Amino acid sequence: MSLKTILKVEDLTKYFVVNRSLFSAGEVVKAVDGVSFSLMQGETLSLVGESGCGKSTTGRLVLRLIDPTRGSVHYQGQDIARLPADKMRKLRSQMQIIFQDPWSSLNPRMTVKEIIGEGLRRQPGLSRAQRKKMVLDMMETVGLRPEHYDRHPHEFSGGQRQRLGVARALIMRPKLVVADEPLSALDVSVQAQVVNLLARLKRDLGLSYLFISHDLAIVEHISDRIAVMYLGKLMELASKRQLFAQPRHPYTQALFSAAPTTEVGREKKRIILTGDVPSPLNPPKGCRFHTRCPVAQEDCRQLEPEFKLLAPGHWVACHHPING
Amino acid sequence: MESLLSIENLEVSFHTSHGVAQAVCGVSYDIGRGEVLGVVGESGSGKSVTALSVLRLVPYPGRISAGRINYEGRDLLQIPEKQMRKVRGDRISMIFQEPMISLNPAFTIENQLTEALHNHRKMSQKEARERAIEMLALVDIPDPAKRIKDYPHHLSGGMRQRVMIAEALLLDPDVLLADEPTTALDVTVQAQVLDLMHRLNERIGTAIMLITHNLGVVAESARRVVVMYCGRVVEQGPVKEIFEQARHPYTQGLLKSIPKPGGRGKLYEMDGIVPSLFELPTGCPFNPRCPQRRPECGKSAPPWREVQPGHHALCWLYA
Amino acid sequence: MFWKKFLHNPIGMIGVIVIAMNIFMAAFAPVLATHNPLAINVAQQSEEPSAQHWFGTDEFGRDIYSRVIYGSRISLYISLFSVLVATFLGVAIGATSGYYGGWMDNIIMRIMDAVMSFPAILLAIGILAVLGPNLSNVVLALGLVYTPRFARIVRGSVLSLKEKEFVEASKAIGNGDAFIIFRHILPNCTAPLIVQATASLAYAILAESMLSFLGLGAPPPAPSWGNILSDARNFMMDNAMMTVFPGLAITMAVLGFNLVGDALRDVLDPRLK
Amino acid sequence: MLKFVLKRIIYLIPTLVLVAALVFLLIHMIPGDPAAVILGPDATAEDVASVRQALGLDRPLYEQFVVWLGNLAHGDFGVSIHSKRPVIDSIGERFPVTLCLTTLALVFALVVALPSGVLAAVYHNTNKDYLFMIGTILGVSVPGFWLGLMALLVFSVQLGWFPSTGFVAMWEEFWEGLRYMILPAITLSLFMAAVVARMVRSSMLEVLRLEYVTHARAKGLSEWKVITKHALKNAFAPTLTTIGIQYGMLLGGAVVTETVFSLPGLGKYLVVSIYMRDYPVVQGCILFIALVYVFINTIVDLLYGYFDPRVQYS
Repeated sequence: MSLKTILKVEDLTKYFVVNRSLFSAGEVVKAVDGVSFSLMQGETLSLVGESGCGKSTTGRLVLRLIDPTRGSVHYQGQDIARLPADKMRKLRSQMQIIFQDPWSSLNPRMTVKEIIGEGLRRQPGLSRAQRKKMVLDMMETVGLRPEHYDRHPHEFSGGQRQRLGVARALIMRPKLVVADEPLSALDVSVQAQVVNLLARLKRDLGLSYLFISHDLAIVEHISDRIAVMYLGKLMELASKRQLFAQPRHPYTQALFSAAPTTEVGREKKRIILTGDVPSPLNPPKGCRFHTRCPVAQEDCRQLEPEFKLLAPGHWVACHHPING
Repeated sequence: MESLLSIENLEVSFHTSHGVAQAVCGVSYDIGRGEVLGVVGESGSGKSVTALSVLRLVPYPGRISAGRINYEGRDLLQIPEKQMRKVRGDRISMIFQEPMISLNPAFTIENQLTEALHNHRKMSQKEARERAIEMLALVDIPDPAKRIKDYPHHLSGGMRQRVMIAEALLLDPDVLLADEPTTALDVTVQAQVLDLMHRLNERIGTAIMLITHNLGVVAESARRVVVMYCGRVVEQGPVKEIFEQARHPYTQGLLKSIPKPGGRGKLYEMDGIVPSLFELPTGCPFNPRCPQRRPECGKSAPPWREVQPGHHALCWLYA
Repeated sequence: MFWKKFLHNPIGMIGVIVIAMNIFMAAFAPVLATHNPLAINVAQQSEEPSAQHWFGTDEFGRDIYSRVIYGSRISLYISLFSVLVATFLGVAIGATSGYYGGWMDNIIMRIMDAVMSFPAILLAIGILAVLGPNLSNVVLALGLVYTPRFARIVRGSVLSLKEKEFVEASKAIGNGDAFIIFRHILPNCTAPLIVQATASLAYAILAESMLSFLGLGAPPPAPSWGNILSDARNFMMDNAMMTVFPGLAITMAVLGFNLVGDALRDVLDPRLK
Repeated sequence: MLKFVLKRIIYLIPTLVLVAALVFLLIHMIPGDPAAVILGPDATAEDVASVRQALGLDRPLYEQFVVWLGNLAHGDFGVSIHSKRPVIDSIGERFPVTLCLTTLALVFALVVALPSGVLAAVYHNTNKDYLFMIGTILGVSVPGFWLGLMALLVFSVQLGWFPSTGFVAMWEEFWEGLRYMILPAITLSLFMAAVVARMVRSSMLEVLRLEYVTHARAKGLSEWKVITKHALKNAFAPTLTTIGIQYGMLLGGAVVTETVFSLPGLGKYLVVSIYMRDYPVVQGCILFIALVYVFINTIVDLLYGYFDPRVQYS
């Protein structure tokens, strides 16, 4: 793995205004609030967290499908958060996205050839025959058969549709792929097929993944490094090995302990958090996790912890990291 | 263990404009008093339809075409509707996957909880309210006397699932059918709810039929496991044996295809996809995907055999 | 897929036949009519139906059968063109408003709400009272009155479609707004649009007959169904049969579109079946 | 709840201003000089000039609008050219007739539509349901005013059950007045009854397949209780919106129905005023009916909050 940074995200922030009307200024949802990380070439960085933590929004900000409120996204040294629209459009082919829902992510009125070939439309100097060959090649790469070429999305199963989504993204020859929960809508017996496909394509095409998921077993399998998010903020970021061997943030620890495993009978120390995830409309003051944290102290309620380096490559945002 | 509820040769079919879908095909299993039974399967395996059949609530156009459901010496499929209503919510209750949509948005929590009580017991509104508050406290809802006045949309997903559990257990039922009770919840909330269900199982002694597609949830919660595929029970046995020495190739494949802690590299891939219920393969429904397929698998239905004491599989390998 | 389903829907097929009959009637009116619909015949005033005058005659001795046949032309013309006007304006307004959002969307939708704050027929009456009754004004009035319904539907679909992941994917590929609107968004709005258009055709036929009954539609002596009924009302005591046939004609014309509309809804939006 | 009500009422203001603006602009769409149109071809130049001044037509448009809006706020709808009486007085005399007509029609429509829609949903995909669908599709296809003419012919002229001429107000002699209203109200109500019944059926069907209905059954509730309590309240919310919209159809349809049955209501007054080019009256009637409609829909929105408590907080 080369150590070239392909993506560097700094202080990335997105506030949404909701319920705005003629008579009220609305309320602010702090979906993503000052997130910083970087992604190396050929690396898989996973973003994990529970619903509403802002991981999907982060993925869309990275691709600038939505504009950030604050912060920068440096893609190969260039800040795309502030790039003019026309220049951004030229860059788009290099960064692609794979979506969660294999139903709403494909236009039901288009055929396979149109869906996969849509991105080639903007590439100059391609003949019809060349384009067709590229589409067929890509179909083969993701495991679709040539006879699927003229079919509509509704003729496919969830797993095949997800392959279609992968083909649509990869025909652009991207360097960076954001995979937004690409497995969570699939049956267990089909998930493995897509996991293997993503892993093989990464190896063959030299991709870098930002892999967004809530399924810790799959994250552990696929990632190089893992970032844990909670209510719009990063709680912990470390290599997979470090994180699973020794989580330092109480939230990471609770999250990992809560995930059920298929090992029967192993007595495991489960940390049951109290309460639900607070609303990002009104996140707690101080450390955002303090309302549910089993080791929270007075300073946690007042002061927001900094996201700092605890050990080489191991970042944590906590006043009282575990066994430090 | 004493059998409390037993399902025998249940068949449920859905008659649609596309044809007839055999959603449940000869399913038999039972649940013991106070037991936690895990029922696992992917979408279309018939696990939810089986649970709905127990309460005779299979939605249109589904029909229970054969089978028996034995409970307290009666066949629930034969008793009059009026008596069936006395069973529902009182002796056997059910909770559903989506806590967001399984509570009626138009009524308060109090209304919905006390309604269940009034329906089965003669009691004053005050008594019913007190019982409801007591139950809400039991499922760890903070400040239950106040929360009871809320509408469902005031509560978070985890809270609503607790309300559902509270309601289901109001009348100390013998069996709780829990259909994917944690699937819509976040991992940390799922852990809370599962933990709660365990405590209640131990405390009240209600047997729980835990229906889920999540193998991890079953491994950590159930004592016995039923594995379903395409409307059939393909394997059944003690949880430890199922997860450590699965006998049916489907169960084996399913377990191999989920990532293991510390594992890396290629995951085991099962061939193909879950077939449509309208076009099930002949013989064993798993045979086109089965790595150990034999000639007889595509021809006739496999036998149900005991492979170890208390551990059965539906497969030609053990004929 | 769609056609197969639609052709297997008996209700829809009955509707299609009824509409086809109506169109046939309008197209071949000169052949089907037995008399000149405007020809006055003082000798045969207010006659009962007979072999010569199948539906009888009115107070001017005009042949009601021929007038009813010709009436289908006016009814079809007005309903078709007013719905076209409404669809065109509605799609343009709804798509821009929904896709771009913001203050412009706010203002446009407020105006649409205001237009919908009038009972439809009343606003049409108002517009015609001002502009004066003639065919193109009726088209304009009904078109304007029905525009907000289309705008709302298109805007609603656009709002939900633009959140769809396939739109994001197209954006991620680098496609521009115009391409996304025409390739991804509008094609997926067609189902609700078609259903609304069919329903509006039925409404428009009813509205046209009401307007001309009030004397605000095609000016007399044009043989519109509403005009025939308006004449009939004044001579009801003499010739009751005069009222029966134009009403049946309106009912059939409306019924055709309503049946097709129902069938389309079943096929395109199975949720409501 | 109070906050919700207040919010709805504040929301009303821009709608009312826009509605007024539309009516104002409408009248100013008259091709040519409104004063000349009003007076007809025989008017002298001085007459035209004096009418122009009387109507304020010589001032800039926005100024006219502000003045007119100010007058409206004081209940001044202008003066009839024909009778020289304040428009609002004439409206006041005639509106009760229209209100009686539409209210009766509303009652008829709901009495028919609500139970039949619920039953059709309960008997979904049976012959009863098919019969219901045929009936309602006829209901939305038959022109109500034609049915009115036919009813007049059969029941008043031929059978003599109901009066065919004259008018007695219901608030003067209730039972006699009712005889004048029954045919118009029933024929007016049919369209609405059909639309609302179909809406009830489809929202019931939608609700009946939701998980909380299954949940209600799983509690052991009787089917009657499941339908009347759990399904109906939720299904009624979207129906309510339809009822509000359809009340507009009643108000619009009343214009034609009143003409057919010669009822001295607002609709007939409007039509007659159009024939006489009495534009202040036309303007006043249209505006007044629109205001009634907006008012009804605001009430509907408020009721919606009762049937679906979620909207109160969104």
